[in-house]
Amino acid sequence: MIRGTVFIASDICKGCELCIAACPQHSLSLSRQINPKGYKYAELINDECTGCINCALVCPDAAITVYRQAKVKKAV
Amino acid sequence: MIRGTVFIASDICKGCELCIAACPQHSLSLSRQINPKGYKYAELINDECTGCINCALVCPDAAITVYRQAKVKKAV
Amino acid sequence: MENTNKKEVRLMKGNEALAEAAIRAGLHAYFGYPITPQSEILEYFEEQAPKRGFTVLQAESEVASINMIYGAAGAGARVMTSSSSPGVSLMQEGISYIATAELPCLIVNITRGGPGLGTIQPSQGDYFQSVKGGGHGDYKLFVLAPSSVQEMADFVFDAFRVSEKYRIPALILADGALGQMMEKLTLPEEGSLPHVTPEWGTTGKTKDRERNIITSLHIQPEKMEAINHHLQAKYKAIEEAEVRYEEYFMEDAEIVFVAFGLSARICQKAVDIVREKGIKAGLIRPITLFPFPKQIISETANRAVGFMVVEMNAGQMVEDVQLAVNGKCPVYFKGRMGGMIPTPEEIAVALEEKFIHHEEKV
Amino acid sequence: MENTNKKEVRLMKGNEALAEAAIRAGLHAYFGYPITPQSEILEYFEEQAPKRGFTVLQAESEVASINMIYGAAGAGARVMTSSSSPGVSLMQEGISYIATAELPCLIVNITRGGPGLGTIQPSQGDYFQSVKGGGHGDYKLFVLAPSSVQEMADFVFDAFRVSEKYRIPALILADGALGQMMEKLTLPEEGSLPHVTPEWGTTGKTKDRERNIITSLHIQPEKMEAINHHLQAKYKAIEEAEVRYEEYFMEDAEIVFVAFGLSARICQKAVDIVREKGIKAGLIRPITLFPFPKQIISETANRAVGFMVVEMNAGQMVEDVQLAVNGKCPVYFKGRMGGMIPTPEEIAVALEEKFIHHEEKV
Amino acid sequence: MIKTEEIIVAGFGGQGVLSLGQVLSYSAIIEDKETSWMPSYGPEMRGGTANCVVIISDGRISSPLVSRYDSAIILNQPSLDKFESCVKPGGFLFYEESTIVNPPTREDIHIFKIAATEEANKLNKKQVANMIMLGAFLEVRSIVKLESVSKALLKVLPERHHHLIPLNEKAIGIGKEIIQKQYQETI
Amino acid sequence: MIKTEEIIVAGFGGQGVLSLGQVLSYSAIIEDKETSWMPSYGPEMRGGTANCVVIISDGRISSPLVSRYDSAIILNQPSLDKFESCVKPGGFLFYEESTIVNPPTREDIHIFKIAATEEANKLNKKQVANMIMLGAFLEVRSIVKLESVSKALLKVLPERHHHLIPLNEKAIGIGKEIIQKQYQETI
Amino acid sequence: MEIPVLENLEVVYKKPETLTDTPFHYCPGCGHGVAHRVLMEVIDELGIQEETIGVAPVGCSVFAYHYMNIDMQQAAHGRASAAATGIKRVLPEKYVFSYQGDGDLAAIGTAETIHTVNRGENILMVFINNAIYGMTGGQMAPTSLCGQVTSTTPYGRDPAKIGFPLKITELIAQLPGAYFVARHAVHTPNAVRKLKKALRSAFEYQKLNKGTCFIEIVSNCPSGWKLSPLESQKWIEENMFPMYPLGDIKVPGKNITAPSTENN
Amino acid sequence: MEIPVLENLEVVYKKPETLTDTPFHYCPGCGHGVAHRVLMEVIDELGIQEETIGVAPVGCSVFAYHYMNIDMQQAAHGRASAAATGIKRVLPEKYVFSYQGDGDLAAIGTAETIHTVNRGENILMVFINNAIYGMTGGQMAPTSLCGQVTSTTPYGRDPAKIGFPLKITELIAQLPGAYFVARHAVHTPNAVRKLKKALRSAFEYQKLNKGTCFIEIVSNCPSGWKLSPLESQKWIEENMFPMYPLGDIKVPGKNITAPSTENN
Ligand SMILES: Cc1ncc(C[n+]2csc(CCOP(=O)(O)OP(=O)(O)O)c2C)c(N)n1
Ligand SMILES: Cc1ncc(C[n+]2csc(CCOP(=O)(O)OP(=O)(O)O)c2C)c(N)n1
Ligand code: SF4
Ligand code: SF4
Ligand code: SF4
Ligand code: SF4
Ligand code: SF4
Ligand code: SF4
Ligand SMILES: [Mg+2]
Ligand SMILES: [Mg+2]
Repeated sequence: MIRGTVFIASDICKGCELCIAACPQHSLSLSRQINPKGYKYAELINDECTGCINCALVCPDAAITVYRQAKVKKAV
Repeated sequence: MIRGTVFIASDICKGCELCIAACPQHSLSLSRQINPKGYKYAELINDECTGCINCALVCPDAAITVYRQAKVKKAV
Repeated sequence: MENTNKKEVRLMKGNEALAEAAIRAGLHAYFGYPITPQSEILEYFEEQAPKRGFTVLQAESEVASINMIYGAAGAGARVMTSSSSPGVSLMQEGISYIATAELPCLIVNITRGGPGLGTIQPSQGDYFQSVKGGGHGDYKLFVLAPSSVQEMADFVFDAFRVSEKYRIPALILADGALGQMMEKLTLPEEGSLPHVTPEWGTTGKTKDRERNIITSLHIQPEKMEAINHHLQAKYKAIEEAEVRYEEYFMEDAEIVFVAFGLSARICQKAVDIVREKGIKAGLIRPITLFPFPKQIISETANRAVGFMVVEMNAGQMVEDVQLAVNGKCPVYFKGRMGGMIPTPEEIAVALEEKFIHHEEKV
Repeated sequence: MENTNKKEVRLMKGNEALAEAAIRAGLHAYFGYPITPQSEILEYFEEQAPKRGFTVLQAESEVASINMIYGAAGAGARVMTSSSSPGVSLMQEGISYIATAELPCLIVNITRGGPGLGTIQPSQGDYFQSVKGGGHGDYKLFVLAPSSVQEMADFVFDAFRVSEKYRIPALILADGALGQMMEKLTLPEEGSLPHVTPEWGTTGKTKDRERNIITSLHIQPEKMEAINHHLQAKYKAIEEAEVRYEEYFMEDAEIVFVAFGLSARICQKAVDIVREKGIKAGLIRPITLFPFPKQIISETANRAVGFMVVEMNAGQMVEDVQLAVNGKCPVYFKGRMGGMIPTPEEIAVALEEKFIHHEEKV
Repeated sequence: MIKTEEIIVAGFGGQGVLSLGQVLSYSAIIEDKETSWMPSYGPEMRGGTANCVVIISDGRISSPLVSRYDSAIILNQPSLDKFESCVKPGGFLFYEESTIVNPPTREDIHIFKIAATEEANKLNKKQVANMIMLGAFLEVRSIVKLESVSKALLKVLPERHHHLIPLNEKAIGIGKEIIQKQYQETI
Repeated sequence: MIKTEEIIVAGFGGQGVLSLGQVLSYSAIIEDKETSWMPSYGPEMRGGTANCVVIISDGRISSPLVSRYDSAIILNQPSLDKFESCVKPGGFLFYEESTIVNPPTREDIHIFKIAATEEANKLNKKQVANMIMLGAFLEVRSIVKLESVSKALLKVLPERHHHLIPLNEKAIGIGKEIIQKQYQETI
Repeated sequence: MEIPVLENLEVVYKKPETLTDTPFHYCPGCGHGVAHRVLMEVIDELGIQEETIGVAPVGCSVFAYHYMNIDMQQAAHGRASAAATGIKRVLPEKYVFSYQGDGDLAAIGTAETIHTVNRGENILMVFINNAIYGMTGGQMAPTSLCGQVTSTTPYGRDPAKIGFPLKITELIAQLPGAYFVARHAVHTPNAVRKLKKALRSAFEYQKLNKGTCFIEIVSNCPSGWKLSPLESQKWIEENMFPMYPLGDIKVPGKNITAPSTENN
Repeated sequence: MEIPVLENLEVVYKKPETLTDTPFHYCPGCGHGVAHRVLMEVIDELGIQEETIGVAPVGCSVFAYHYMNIDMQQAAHGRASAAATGIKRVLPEKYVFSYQGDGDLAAIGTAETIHTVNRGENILMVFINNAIYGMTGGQMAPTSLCGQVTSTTPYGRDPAKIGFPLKITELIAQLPGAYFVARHAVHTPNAVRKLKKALRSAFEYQKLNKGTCFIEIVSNCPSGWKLSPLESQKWIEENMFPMYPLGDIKVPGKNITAPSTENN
């Protein structure tokens, strides 16, 4: 399985939950805490992320960066 | 044949000739003289008019009144 | 807030008070387009219309609204529109038409900070547009400047009354603060402003009269000049009969504030402040911007030390004050722009600077 | 008349002279909508564009034209539009935006008799709209009033020069007679007005600079007030540096006509007429309406017996004259409206009535 | 004193009254005079009345619109009705004969009747009636030289009509002759 | 002298700051006082800051907008940052505890910390946090009577929410209690 | 002219009562005159002179109110349908129509046109398409044909620069608010007869409160086209009709505009 | 939040360079943000930041220029396409796009919209249809659905009073000037992918000078609709899509608008 992860800018996030709904891995959830703008923000909650970028595509605040594990190159 | 005739208000007529073109009986023509507005005007030139009202329908200046011979009623 | 009891004291937004008053004044139809800070007017009407039996239509633009008003007013109905600065700019052609066709109606401008798209904060930057004529040609509107929520309601009645009496479009010019703020008010009584369908309205040409025509076109300049003379005569009559203003501490005032709308309220406080320091200040508040209270200002100029005009703009009404004062004493100006509201304190300071410390004349 | 030789004396309509001058001034684009009495401007451009290499587009309305101008001027091009009174009223929102976004451009108003649809005859009824601001908020245009076909051409260059120097929209205000009449003129030389694409234009954000933004929106009132202060400072600079006027028989004049545009020419003749009767009359002709030649009028007021303002309207510039005179001597007004042009004789009579037979002051 | 001639040319649209005026104005320019040409149209869309006021002067022209004229060149009845009274006493009125039912009646001005349409029809080009009127006018009021008029025609007529210049010049000549003949007759 | 209280109520949109102000204003009307309520919104579309200035006075109110306040009722950090300095010396500042990370620091004003959100959550109705703040404020600044506030609630709340009035009144009571407790503690 | 001596003559055609005696100011052969007359004939025949309010545009027909003996308003350029909306909304029982040219209705007034129809205002909109701005001296209109020479397209309308002729009638017919949409002409007696029938239907439909009736009249502008009236009629047939074919475009009952995208 | 420790991580998605770091002022969950971002992604990928000029409307996206790191203009309400026309006509080699809401583009700006497309201006028009006036506080837009409650239709939009939702996209697709017309959405990852492809094509087409590209984005306005962002997505699917189905409406090569009346 492809492994990935996301970075969510918690100060930018407005807690709309759209990423949460879009994540096929159910890897996202809202924080308990609020950010300086008064919003709960999205957080990664498990290791199932595949780096599919779905969450980032629907994020209205461009708050998500997605990383994927590079295919390890065979040593020459 | 139905007999008809027309009255053309020569002071109103602008000599556009549209009635002339519309008359199936070729009964209309432009005058030689001009009216106070400086236009030659349409005139009835023969007795062939059937009172078909074509000329009146296309006259842009509502200058034409059309008459038709009433069917003579039988004396009772 | 759907209770329409008479004489009840209410807390209402200026915009809503104005709309409610218009319904009580027997409005037949409202046409308008949303814009901050006055969208509540349209919204209030939309909410009330089915219950109160008048017509309201959200137009596709301000250009459409003002021309719908033209049509409806021309048909003899009591009608109004409202907008805010940029939207009112779009109405200028239509307003010029309405003024020339002599159609009574009410236009409300709840102004915001300009120019351009500007801000949505309150401003008085549309004075010139309202009284000099933002549209083309020589025409006037009957312009009322309320300065409280109570007046936002009351002046609707005055506006319709004068508008219909003289066949002149009326304009209520109020800054966004007056539209947005809530104050207590007693609503005017419903139905106290009778309306008769005017005999000139295009309601269908009955056999007993000639056809009615609403137009502002008179291709013969002689005719158009006659129309203009007629309009000017009417404006003169209005200048003679319909001027309104308010005075505050004017009995012994030496230094005179002139301000309208919200600025006038702030100046009132400034008068209090400087009076405490022993400065004999007073306030003349023009209520009608056209007709402008020239005479009282001119007369006051005979005895005053000077004037201080306060506006939430770069200096517009100050010209009308100067015209009335006509050099008899100095006229200074203090303004804030772009949606900023002056404080009584800064006005008091400005006055002292000019009249006590004598800084240069604007 | 397609010959574009330099320095050749030609007989041209004012509208065509203006259009030809604009091409010679290096116009990049024209956007406009037909309206009498100025449609020849658009028509001339359409005819010349393919041969002379500039852009011309017939817009779907005046609202569209002024906003096309906004876009094109914002992109750094030298652009213009033209219309007549009702069409210019429709542009008021756009003009307020352009003024606030500080876009140089030229707007031409070949006025007709208003208000409303009015007539197509010449008038000066749009003075207030032009100089006080028909749109919302505090803004100014650089307003030039030509009074001959020669000036219809020449002033295009001045308009672009000042407009680009200060980033202020320029307006040429001329009545329909100036647009329609033919006079002899010498056309300005092609290419004598260099144009540099401004660094603020939205031409594409290159790597070496920040992005350029054209806007008139500043939602924070503090910011919007700062914008306003900046605009006002600019207007003041223009008032100091760009005032233009013309004098006629002013050396010893006791009675002073003030008139602009066509009216000024008629007043010139009136000066001749009354001078023959021994009346020491003269004429001050404001060429720039904003900035208004206050100072010369104010100074003249120190020694003059009085002023007589002549306009083809109900009295608009007269207010600016009164403001400049500030009570130092009487200011009278003589106007014709709705497309009527006064004759030199009637003006002479009016002057005698006021100053020789002393009838009441307006 | 500055010499100024204020002329009104009036008739139906399409009779060439505006271009008659333009030829006059351009001729003045060629002679380095000051000139203005101001058109005016009736409320009709087309075919209604049209006129232009032409001023030719040695000095600066103040108002391009005047209400009294030194000369009037009239090509139809409504224009005659409107402008006859506007000719200055001692002034000149030229009218096209065939279009006028009620001729002018003033006695304090010089009146000339020209059969321009008729003569133009003889030339098979009724459009040049206006030039016949111009010729007649210039014969009486020689405010510009004929050679200037020829040069002016080059400017006023679009290039594609330049082949018609000789015909126009001929028409002007006819107009002049009509007047000459009238003078001779009155002698 | 005329007694006037100038109050700012500020927080995020949605926290009920505007209706808190309206209840205050309406209460004043019920007591026949003069009042004005002036809202202001931040540039954000929603969820941004919002505030209202409420003035209650025995006399005519001149400017409905002032820049110094007798009291401030603050429901979020940005508003605290903005308005702390605007409280008049000797004035009163009430702030909602859970939303404030950096508490106020001024020493020349009276400061009250209220755990309104927490208490509202206990009522299972976080929307009434604003009424808890109101209760706290009124306990300190009793410019209007509680019974007026109850009547005001009837006016301000739309009819469909009238069943919530007891809850709102309860919340006001809780706010008052919080202050009473703080006083007791400080005693 | 004398009436030839015929016995038992009865009038079979005379100008409608509801047309005033003021002669039209239109150019010789201009279709506006016919359109005016037919409109008034219909009002006469329906007997609704007292109940009808018309709105004149800015365009050659700006003076329509001089000729139509009914209550009328003259609206700002492009805004006739907005003014008509204002009238109809306060006088819903009356018949209201607007009368506009192609510049008025399809250029500056496009927004008002689209939204009036989209609202389904219960009015009749009469649209005179003569492919030119007549009043201002023959400038290009949105409906001017490709290649058509006008005073603002001296080299012919170039669609690459200014787009193709705008078929606004087909466009508004798509709107659910449009109840009856048809294109007619006035160049032949038969065309006039058909137009009259359509106008009559339109007024009758107005009673039903079902939406906007919109009738385009393909007309001529001999002056703007620089053709004689007769030539202009030929030009209509040869050039206008291929672009603007006559006939019903939307008739009640047959709704061409489903609220889906079926037009794709 | 920390990035979980994974080896050999490479960025597979990050916000585009051409988006500034200024946080959006939009409400939580508002589609404007996605639309902005995708637009800038396309500009990044095509490498045309230096050659692109955008025009922001009046509406919630009035501040688009705060976020898009390109030269931009803010146009008057409804006039973005007129301003874009002005820009494109003087800078024909540059890429120009306008970005407008439904009030801006389909109410006050209707005339400019129709005529910009009819001229076939070589620009991209991006049209955000959220069936409401977001910025001014949730009033009815021309595209609001029947029965939709807004602050100016407190009893639901009543087509009998104010007409049916205006499908302006289908309308302008009829115009020959429209080269590429499509309707997309931003509510799911796949929708966003498709939108991005369409925007990319639109910019590519702009080089061909073939006419206007017009992309409607069906979006949401949680605040105006008084729904949570998630509810608003559901509302889009259940209520918006039946009226505004997604997909290509006009694609190059397949001209749906013949110069005849084939749409009847
Ligand atoms: C605001 C405004 N812009 C422009 C005009 C000038 N104008 C008058 S009529 C007209 C167009 C007329 O064309 P159309 O609507 O096709 O009517 P037609 O004359 O062809 O019947 C224009 C542009 C005006 N009067 N007002
Ligand atoms: C001339 C003018 N009229 C009205 C307004 C007020 N106004 C601002 S945005 C807007 C509508 C916004 O709706 P939309 O275009 O759908 O954009 P959204 O906010 O939904 O994205 C209105 C009416 C204005 N600024 N200018
Ligand atoms: S990248 Fe895909 S799997 Fe990972 S959090 Fe985002 S949506 Fe879920
Ligand atoms: S989509 Fe973006 S803004 Fe919304 S919750 Fe997820 S990260 Fe936050
Ligand atoms: S009525 Fe018929 S036949 Fe008689 S003149 Fe007219 S068209 Fe000819
Ligand atoms: S159609 Fe009418 S106007 Fe034309 S020539 Fe015949 S009668 Fe005269
Ligand atoms: S200009 Fe054209 S439309 Fe106007 S009246 Fe003349 S022919 Fe008719
Ligand atoms: S009001 Fe609506 S459109 Fe505007 S930002 Fe908020 S959610 Fe988006
Ligand atoms: Mg037309
Ligand atoms: Mg929207």
